Amino acid sequence: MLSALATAWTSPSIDYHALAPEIILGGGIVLLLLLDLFLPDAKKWVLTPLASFTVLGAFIPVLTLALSNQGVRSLFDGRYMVDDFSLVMKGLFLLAGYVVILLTADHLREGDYYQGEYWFLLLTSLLGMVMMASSRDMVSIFVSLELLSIPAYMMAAWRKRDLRSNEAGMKYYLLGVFASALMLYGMSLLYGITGSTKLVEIATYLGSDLTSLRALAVFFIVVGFAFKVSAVPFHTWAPDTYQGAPTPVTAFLSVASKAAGFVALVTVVFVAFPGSHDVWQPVFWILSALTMTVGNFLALKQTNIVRMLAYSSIAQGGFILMPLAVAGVDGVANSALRSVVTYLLVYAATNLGVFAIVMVVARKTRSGEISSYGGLFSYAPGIATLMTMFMASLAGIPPFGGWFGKFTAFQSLVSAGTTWSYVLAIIGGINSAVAFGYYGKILREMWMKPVPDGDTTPVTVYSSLGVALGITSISTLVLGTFPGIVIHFGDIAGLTGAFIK
Amino acid sequence: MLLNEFLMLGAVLFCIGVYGVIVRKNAVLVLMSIELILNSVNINLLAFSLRNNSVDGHTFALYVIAVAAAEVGVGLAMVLLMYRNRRSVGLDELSEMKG
Amino acid sequence: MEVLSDHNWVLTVGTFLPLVGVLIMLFIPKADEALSKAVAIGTATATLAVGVYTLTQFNFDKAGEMQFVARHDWISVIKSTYYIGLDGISLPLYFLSMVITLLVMIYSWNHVPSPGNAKAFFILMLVLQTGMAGTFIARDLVLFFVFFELVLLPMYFMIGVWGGENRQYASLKFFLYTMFGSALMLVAFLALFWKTGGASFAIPDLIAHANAMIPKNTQIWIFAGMFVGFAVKVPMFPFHTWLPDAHTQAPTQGSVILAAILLKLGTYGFVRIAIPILPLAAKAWAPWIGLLAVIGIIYGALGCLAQTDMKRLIAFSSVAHMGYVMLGISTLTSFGMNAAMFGMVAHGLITGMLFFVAGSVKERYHTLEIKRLSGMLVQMPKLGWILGFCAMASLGLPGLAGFWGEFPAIMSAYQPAAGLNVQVFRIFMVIAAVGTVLAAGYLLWLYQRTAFGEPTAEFAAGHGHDEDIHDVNKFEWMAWTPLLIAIVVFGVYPQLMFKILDPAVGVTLKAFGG
Amino acid sequence: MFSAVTEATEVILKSGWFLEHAYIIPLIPAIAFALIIFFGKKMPMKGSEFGILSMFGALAMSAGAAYQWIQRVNGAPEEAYIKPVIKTWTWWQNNGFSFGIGQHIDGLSITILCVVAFISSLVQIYSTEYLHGDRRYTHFFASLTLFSAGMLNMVVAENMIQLILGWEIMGLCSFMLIGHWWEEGANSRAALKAFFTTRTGDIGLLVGTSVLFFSANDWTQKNLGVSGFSIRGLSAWALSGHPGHAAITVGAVALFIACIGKSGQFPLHTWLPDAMAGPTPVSSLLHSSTMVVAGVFLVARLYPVFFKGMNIMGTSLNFIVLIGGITIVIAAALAFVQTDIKKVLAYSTVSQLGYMMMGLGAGAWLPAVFHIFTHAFFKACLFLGAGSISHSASHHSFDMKKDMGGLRKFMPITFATWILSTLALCGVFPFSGFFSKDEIIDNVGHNGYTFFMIIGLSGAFLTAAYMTRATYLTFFGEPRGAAAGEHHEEEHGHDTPAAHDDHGHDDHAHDSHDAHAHDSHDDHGSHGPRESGRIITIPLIILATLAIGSGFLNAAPFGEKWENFKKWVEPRAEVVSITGIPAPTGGAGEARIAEGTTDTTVPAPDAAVSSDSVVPVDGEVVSEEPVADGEEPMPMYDEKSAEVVGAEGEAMHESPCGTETPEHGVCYAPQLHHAPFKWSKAAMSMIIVFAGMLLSWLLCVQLYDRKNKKLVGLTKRNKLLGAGYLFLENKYFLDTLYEKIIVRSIAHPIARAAYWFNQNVLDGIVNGAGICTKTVAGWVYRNVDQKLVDGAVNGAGTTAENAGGALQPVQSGKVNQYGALLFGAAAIGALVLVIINF
Repeated sequence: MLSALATAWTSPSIDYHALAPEIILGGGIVLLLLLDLFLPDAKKWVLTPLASFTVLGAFIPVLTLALSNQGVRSLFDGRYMVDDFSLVMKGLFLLAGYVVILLTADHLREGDYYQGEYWFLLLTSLLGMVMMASSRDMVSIFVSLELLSIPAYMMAAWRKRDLRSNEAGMKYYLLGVFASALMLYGMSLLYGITGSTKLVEIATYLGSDLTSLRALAVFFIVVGFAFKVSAVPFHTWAPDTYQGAPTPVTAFLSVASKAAGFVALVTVVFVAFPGSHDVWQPVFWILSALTMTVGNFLALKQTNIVRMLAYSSIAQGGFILMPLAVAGVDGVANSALRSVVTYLLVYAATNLGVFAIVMVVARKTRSGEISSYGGLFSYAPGIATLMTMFMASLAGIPPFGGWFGKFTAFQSLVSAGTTWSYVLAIIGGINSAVAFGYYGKILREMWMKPVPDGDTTPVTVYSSLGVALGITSISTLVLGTFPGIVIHFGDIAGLTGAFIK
Repeated sequence: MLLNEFLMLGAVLFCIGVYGVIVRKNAVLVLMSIELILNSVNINLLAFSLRNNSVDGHTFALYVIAVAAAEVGVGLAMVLLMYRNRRSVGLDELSEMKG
Repeated sequence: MEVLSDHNWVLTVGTFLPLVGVLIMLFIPKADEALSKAVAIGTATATLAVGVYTLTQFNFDKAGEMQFVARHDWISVIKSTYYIGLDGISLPLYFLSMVITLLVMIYSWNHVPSPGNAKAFFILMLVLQTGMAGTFIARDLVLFFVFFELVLLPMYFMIGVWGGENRQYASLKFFLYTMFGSALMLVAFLALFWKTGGASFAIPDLIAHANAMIPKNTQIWIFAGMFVGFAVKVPMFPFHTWLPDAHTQAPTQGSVILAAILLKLGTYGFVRIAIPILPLAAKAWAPWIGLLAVIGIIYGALGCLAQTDMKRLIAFSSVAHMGYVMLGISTLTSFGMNAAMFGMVAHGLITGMLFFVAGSVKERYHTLEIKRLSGMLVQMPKLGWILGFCAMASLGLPGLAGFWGEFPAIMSAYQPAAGLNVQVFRIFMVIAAVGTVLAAGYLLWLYQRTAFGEPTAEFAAGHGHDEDIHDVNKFEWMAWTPLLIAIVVFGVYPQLMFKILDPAVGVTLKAFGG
Repeated sequence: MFSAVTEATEVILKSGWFLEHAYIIPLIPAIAFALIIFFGKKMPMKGSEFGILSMFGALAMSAGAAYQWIQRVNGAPEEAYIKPVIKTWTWWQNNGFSFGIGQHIDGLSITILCVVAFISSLVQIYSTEYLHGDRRYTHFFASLTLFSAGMLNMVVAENMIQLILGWEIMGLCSFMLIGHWWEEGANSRAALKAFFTTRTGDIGLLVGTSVLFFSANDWTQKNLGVSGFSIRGLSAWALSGHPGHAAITVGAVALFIACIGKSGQFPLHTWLPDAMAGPTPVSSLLHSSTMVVAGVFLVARLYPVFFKGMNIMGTSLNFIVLIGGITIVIAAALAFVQTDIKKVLAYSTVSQLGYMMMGLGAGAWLPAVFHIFTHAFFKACLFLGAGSISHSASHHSFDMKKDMGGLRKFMPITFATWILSTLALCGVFPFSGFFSKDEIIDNVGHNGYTFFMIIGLSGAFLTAAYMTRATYLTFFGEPRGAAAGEHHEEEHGHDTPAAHDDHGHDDHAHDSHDAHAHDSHDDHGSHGPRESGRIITIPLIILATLAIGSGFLNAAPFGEKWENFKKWVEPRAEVVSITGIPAPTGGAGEARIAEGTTDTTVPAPDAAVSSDSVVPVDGEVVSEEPVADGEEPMPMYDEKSAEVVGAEGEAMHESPCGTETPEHGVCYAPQLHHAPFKWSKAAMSMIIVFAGMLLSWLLCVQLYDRKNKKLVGLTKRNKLLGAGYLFLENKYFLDTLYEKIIVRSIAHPIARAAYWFNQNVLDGIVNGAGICTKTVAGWVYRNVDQKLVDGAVNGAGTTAENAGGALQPVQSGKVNQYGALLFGAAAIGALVLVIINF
């Protein structure tokens, strides 16, 4: 029987242009490994530029693909799509990756890091994400998910001698694997029900009638990704991991890997489960409400900046989830998708900027406590102003990017016009105000408090960090003042195969 | 064919695995429990694949096995790292960061 | 979109010019305070010049229509446009914001509150200016929202960094209150947007369609959302508790701007957005707004009487005065609305002035404890008389600006718009009239105890305060004279403002047949 | 013979520059005020010259206007309605209507204009001497001038808003002038009290104006083309029969409350005596002759409104006459127990104002207004006399018992003038008071208010009595205290407030660097009493002369041709035809109104155009010309007005005005009746007056001169009298009521309570959520307190934070628990779904 199927098999024709980003990344990864093996330590610095050029190199085909007017490229009989959505997300991943590289460059130079391996893992994880953006099949989704996760586990535990780093890695690893195991179980059930791993087929088979088994399968899969996006109550790993992991890695996790999680979530929900919105709408409603509320409340209590940012990013995840809670309502799906993409772009820019500043400040104060930001404005006004900008953006205060992300989220939420959507909107509104409680805490430290240790030597910003700050701050500002640009991406990000009602 | 029995087996394995993950304090044991879950997944996949008479299940299972191997590799590495730093593999000790 | 004037650039320039100044200032070394002050004041002056030009170009006979209208794509996907315009309602406030900013800056030339850092201080004021001016010209809800929120951070820092002992609490309180309000406001805006078919955020379009397309109950809910947003800003009882703290803690400049302009954002929101777009809801809400307004009047006055701190007293008086404004608005008649608009400007001038004086008193005596102050007229006659003048203006003495906001507002309550409960509003009218007596009470009481009599022992001549206690200096004169003149001019010839307000208000209230 | 209607078209009333430009009168002092404020200090005479010149200017113009008005009246046929000279410019607009500011000049305003301008001039001259060397000399003149501006503006006011403007400015000035020597707590308190009391009354002004405006505006706009603020409009409307009973009554009552406050009527009279804390010129100008009659003026000005609203002459009792009556008696009684000469005069003023009110309330419009006129002169004279005494004789004390007595020898002029004015005040024939006050009493009786006539008579008795007492104490008997030349500093410390305060100012003159002040005060002290300087005595003489002469302007006893005041001032109750009545809904009529009256009702857009367009005098024609196009007058009006011609003083005039609704026109004044003068009545009142004087004189002699044992200290011995004395001494305990009870309760407990409510309850609501959570778990306390102290978050923030604290345990750091949570949540969710979809 299998042999019969085997004979029917013919090798697929491969669109190399479409795969170019992945291929370039892969090539870069291999090159890195080899060089790392053969280069003398004195020359290891070459690896950093190599890594960054790989990422930028991979970005080029993304552009060319975006510009090529040959619409959607479908590979492997539709299990791997290169459409606008995936391109936008790939661009996001690659840029985020590039910024993370910028953040790390100096960090590596100082800490006892194994550059080669580090870059290798980072790029691998990126590769996983880039693939995730295009995967339209449970198997490829699963594989790319693991491909982006497993390196992340190791990066989280990168500081070998540091107990916290170990702990971070261990927790992330165990829970991550556990979650993906649950998800796999769900997938297996789903495969059993539908007899296919291809999302589009699953959608057609599932239709809109639900049995408890189907609901179970759908739910387990959603849980798996909910873990990735650290939605409450599947968030528990995030704070500990973020706090323990090296700051650049945290930045990477909190932006790129969270984004990847959302990409997968959106893909699965929109492509595979459009009919079963009776299952996932309430789930997302509860998840998003819980996530932003709990995230905010816990963030209010934090004294460690990175941990606070961890909770903040959890809360932000809640906002991103909001529109999904109504995505099943007629005519909302489109704006929901748009708002998710928009929010992710804005959030990525802002959050990376925040981490860049955290690193800058931490290098001077050698402390991760919020109190160490005391009087920052008095001796580093520039940094303080940028931080203020990022905080305002996270809090959603015009004219910095964040407000627009929230705005779109609210907009698509309210467009549903159901009671539940209004309730969620109001919860979101209140939360966005509460959030200022902790963002404001940092502002207060920087502007209104005295310098704790009285050391007011100006802060030095390394070139690469400066570039990172430049990119992030400018994009944050532009996104806030001329959101037209970003929402443009969000708008063209048509998700092929997505069953948009 | 014995689809239901296979599924039962899968379910049982799954539960055992989950139970292990939740109660075991020893990192290695937790790893093994997770392996159990993955294997329950594999059993499901294969069973369904036979029932659906398509190779997808098999392929999927193969991927799962491969990935599981990679995961275990990383996992054990971390456990070693942890053992080297703490001279123990008790998960309870991993609670420096909380709240 | 009809273009009444080909000077569409005027408003845009007038609004964003301050930001240009900010950009320049960013490159000025922090040490060179004089230069940054100069640049900032220069910018403000230039802005004001643009404002004056706008004034000259404004077609006063068509004050009811939008002028200098400009509409460009901004965020096409969410149907939001960069849509600005100026009419008789916006003009006074728009212009006032420019004037106040400049005056405050002049005042700050030698009054930069501790901990100094003039550069940052002036930059914040410029940013504020943009936010305030923008709010008054925005014709698009999203644009309005952006400007409305834009003023938050600068004011937050002004209070929080340059404020008094309790500044951090006050600033955060101010911020959170407003955030809550504006969050609900945003939801209301979006609901409005979708309920009108998701076609446009432009206020005129919404005015055209909303009332027809939205059933009354929905309107009431949407209005509720806006109400919270605006009422917090006004502030209306019981959302006012942030105001005394904010005012008391804020530096003089902050208080002035807060009182003169920021509070108006709320009332302006009612007049410009909430009421014309949702007439049915407005009618349903009017009695309650009126009730809260009169409560605010009496309540604020009582609050004043209980104060021991001069600045806090003035802050509470704002609650009372904005009560009159809201009472006028709640009548939904053009009579009351005109009064309210006039009252906004008058209150801006007068209370702004009062806060200036309070700041200078604080600077000289290092305290605002009413019972420690006495005989100000003996030591600083000019300052004392100015205080008296402002007190008189503030208690609504005819011939000074305050009267024209207060008296017609009270009158208007006698005959609210058709469909409102007349009896209720007449009761409101009487209560409000009683409020004027209380106002006279606390202001004169304040004046008698601070200005009259002999200086208290600790400040009497030769007790070490002599060098601090000097009469009005030249920067103060420069900053105050325009306000004082304006108070008199508008008081003596109110037609100056009513002439442009009245037609615009008439247009705004079309839905109410008047 | 002619109907009012046809006349209206034929009569071309005379007018003239002064009448046309009467609105300039208030402007003169207003400008002078500005000049004084800005340049006063630099001027040789410290700014007083501006004030005096401006008052002369105002006086001249008023005189001119008066002359031209008289021409206008004389030029018009007897029963023609004399149109006031009205002008208006757009002042403000609202709701599409534009409201004017301008002038409304008729007999009444002319009268008051003259009085105010005249007295102000005299008082200002007087003050140059009286306040010589005062540390705030310039301020004083500034305020005085501003006051005149306010008062004159109120008098010429064309509409209520303009009137309110003047009204409040006067209040402000009275505040500043009473508190002129504010270094003394007592003065500033008195100032505050005055302003606050009048302001309380002003609630009525606000409410009343609003009520009347909204009730009248439509009618006036339609029929007269003027706003509902306009005095002319309101008068016509009140008599048109259109106003609903409730509206006009409420409006009238509300307005009258304001008058009570301003004119110191019972029960709001208490501020007036305290107001004597101000310098004496102020007392004589503001608080006796001019400002305090503002209330009376308002009633007289809007008489139709009160006439209808209070149903004057309709019933035997109404609010106004009642208040007036009460005021007469209680104030007079109070005057007996005063030792401060100024307070005696103050209470006498209150009581005289009571007469005016009572007169108005009883339909005796003309006598009341005439009393305003005469009273101004002799009362001002009395006050200035008192001032002269304190200035030159009693070393700045006003205490009759301590520092005066036997002064007639030292200051003959002051004495003479004082006596003359006193006789006038008591209403002795042929002094001016007789012709006004007696007329009031007479007419009150004639109009059927017999009871109040009796009150009036007893008032006259009391007046005579207390004035005699004051005169005796001041000028007769032995010199005492300062009058005897003793220079006792210490006693001034605890003097009556006025003396106290004057002395306060004296002290300041001392430490002020003005050497002149220093000397001047000392030599008063050192050489005993002597006559004041010319600058003080001349005004006294002038006023005294008027106290005698002014009465003859309207000397009823000598027959019709002496009643000039009546002829010139009293508005004639004639029906004036206008369009739109009785059918105001005609397009044509409206159109005419519209085009004819662009001056007063402009549609908003044209406001600019018409804002400076002046109403032509015969803009009136607008309202009357329609007669030209037909609309035959009802013949019956002919006879009616025919009777008017033949009507002697007591003729029962049958014009419909005030009695019934005019059908083909409007009335601007109600029809009033005049009591025929009878010597018998006059004689009776004379007897009463003399009786009062005699009795009082004897008492005084017994008490103060002979020190008669039986009488001295009678009040101490006799319980009843003692109680009465105490009662009077404490001014009926009204102040206690106001200050101790009402004010205290508002200012202190209630305000505190409200503030407490604010701080704890409302603020609490914000923090409340947090607080309730706090009580739940003890451990939260620390956090909340810390955070609150730290100010990290408040209210909702606090709650949120506590919730966060509550959640923290979940984040235990234990991997297994995380796993459990993860799977637990998943399992629960799965379970729910399974059950739902089963």
